[in-house]
Amino acid sequence: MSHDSTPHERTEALEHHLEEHGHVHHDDVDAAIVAREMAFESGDGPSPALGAKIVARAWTDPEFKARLVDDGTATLSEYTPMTVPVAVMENTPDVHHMIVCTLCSCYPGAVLGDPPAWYKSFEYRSRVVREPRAVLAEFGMALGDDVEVRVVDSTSEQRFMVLPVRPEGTEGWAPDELAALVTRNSMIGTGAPLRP
Amino acid sequence: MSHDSTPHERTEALEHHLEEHGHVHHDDVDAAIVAREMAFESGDGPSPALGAKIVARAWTDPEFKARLVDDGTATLSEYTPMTVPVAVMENTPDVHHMIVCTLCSCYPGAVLGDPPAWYKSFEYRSRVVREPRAVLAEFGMALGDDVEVRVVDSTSEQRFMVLPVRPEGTEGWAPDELAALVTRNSMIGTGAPLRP
Amino acid sequence: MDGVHDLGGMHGFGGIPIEEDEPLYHEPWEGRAAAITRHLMSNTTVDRFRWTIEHMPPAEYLASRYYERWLWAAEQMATEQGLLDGPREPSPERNDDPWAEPAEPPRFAAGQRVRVRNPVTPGHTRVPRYTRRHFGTVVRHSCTWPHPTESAATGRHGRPEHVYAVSLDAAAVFGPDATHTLLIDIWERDLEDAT
Amino acid sequence: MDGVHDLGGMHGFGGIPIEEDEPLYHEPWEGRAAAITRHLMSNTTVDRFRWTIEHMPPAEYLASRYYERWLWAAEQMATEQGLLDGPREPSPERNDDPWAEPAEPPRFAAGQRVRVRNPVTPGHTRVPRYTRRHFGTVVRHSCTWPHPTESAATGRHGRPEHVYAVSLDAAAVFGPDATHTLLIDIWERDLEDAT
Repeated sequence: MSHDSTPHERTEALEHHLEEHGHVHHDDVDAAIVAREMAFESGDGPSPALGAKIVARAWTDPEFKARLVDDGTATLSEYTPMTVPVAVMENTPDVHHMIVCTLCSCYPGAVLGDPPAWYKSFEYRSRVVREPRAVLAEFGMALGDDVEVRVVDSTSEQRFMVLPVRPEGTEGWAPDELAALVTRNSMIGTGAPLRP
Repeated sequence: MSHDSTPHERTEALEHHLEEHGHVHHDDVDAAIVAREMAFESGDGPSPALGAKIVARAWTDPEFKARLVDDGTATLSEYTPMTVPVAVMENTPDVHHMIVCTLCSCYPGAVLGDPPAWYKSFEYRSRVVREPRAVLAEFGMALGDDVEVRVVDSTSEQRFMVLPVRPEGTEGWAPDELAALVTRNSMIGTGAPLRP
Repeated sequence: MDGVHDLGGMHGFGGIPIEEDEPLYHEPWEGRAAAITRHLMSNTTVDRFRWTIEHMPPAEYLASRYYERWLWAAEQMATEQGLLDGPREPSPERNDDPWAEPAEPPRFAAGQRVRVRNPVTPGHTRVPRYTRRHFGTVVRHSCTWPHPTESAATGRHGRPEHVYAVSLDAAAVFGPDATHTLLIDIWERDLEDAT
Repeated sequence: MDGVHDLGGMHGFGGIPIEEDEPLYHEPWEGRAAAITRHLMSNTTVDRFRWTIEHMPPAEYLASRYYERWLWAAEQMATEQGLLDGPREPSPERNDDPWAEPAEPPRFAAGQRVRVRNPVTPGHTRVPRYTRRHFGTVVRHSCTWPHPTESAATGRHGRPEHVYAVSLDAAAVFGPDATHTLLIDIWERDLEDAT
């Protein structure tokens, strides 16, 4: 696979060679892609919607929230298979977590599905550990000076997910109404949940 | 100057714009290039030959060598105008210096003229401070384990030049015969002077 | 491996490229390259996959789109696993379980002052340069997992080791303007006591 | 500025590209770009020229040939100095002499144990990342010269400061296999006493 051909051509060549020797099969590749996209769109499998459902339950079920924060891997495995450890970082009015992987793109994919492009970008990976508030501003978010910002770098195999603060004015809301307020960014730390 | 044009086209465009407003003149640019190449080829001005002449004198004139090592800038200014400080690092059978500029390409140009491409390469700049002996091997040079290698990184405005060890078997040689043994690499630290 | 992939704290990169409702894959080949890469990863470890990407020529890495890095590594791994020459020889059953129990109890405890070591290696390391040699405090025991340097070198998980969540003052790392806290996961062997 | 130009100790680069009897310039445009750049530098400082190069987009920097970096900076400086719009306004006489006497006597002495500080800044710094926060010994007073961060920011030399030759054990920086010594020049403000 020479490098002057396009990524499309290189992928085709690679798939062809692998298929020729029976290592992969065209249909399996198709199926894998469709499964991943279906899970993402439907919200059953790994997707922001699954994450939102879990956050909403944590907001309304203190016992579940305690287990979630104490042992994310075990608690999350009730919803989705855990191939690597996952920790849930609880935000409070005084502490705001932001997740990054400066070395590559580690992300809580088992829960949230594939990461957004910006999460994998050199801009985010290089700047958030050094100037988190400047990065937050680019996401249109500002925190009070009294809020402690904790930037979590996914340097081991463990992935991280943020449990955002429940928005005010949502007393008595049902979980699925609450889930609608939970944005993907709020589970990474680059945004707050929507306000009612 | 858009970046999809070649460096040649961009240089032409830049020169044209500058000339148009009287900031540079075609002939001055030509003259500057010729002067630099002449100095380099002839060995009068900044060039490896000038460096070799200075090394040869140091090998044969202890008083000069002492001044050279003690205050390179003042002593070298007898040969060539000093626009920045220059220090001369004396090699001995026990201590071998290697010069680099990991941040850009600082080099004792007032004495040796423009640096070789390898000196400015990312390969040399990244590796010599970490694995000098491996780099030396690629230049075909091996040092005894008992020799202390000192890698000098030109991190201030001061430039550095190596005073290599005088080859054995050159007793009684005249300076210009000695100068013929002094290679450019031996004045940077990536080679030894030629043997008689 | 201290390569250009180790981006934490680097200057020179611009605004965050935020895309509204972006697709999972921006072009069809991305999905296919990702699926193929995941298949190839099953014959080795994710650590070796990452280490392979780290060997991308620096300029190529920094000019690449995300899945171009996966594609580059997939080509390397397919070659390395001999899958481009002929049918696969049956590889022995894997028994390198990353969830197994570590051999030793944890050496460090929550609240302990520790220091991040400086594991310079051409091999794979998960200790980013910006954290090296800094003092921190163990926040808690994070998890246990095989050490990445071995997993990358051998393509198999070694015996799991303890991993600790360590907090660093960002001011010590990035200067007085940095008022936040950094939380990093560090394997036991990459930490030393600093009480 | 901690950019990709700060290459000391980085992995990922291959064999040294040694050329036998190479020409001064590999293509005519290189000589012209160099001459033009030297002319533009006379209106500012070499520090600002270097800092300008450091702003090259990282992938472009690492894919560039040497004089392409000069060309990139020359374009920036010509624009910045307003030389592309019209004739030059007479700029005031320069009196920023880098050879002037520093204001203070040296603070550090040969043999003194010192520590390299960690001057993280988007501005121009000459303290390579691999040296940061390491302990060393002052070998001698190197020279006096204006500090590069100001010279780059203002385009004029500030008042000269003392610069010291400091030796570091490479083993502390790059691990036990490194048995050599590193000699670096560090401005007084970028050093702290560590006796």
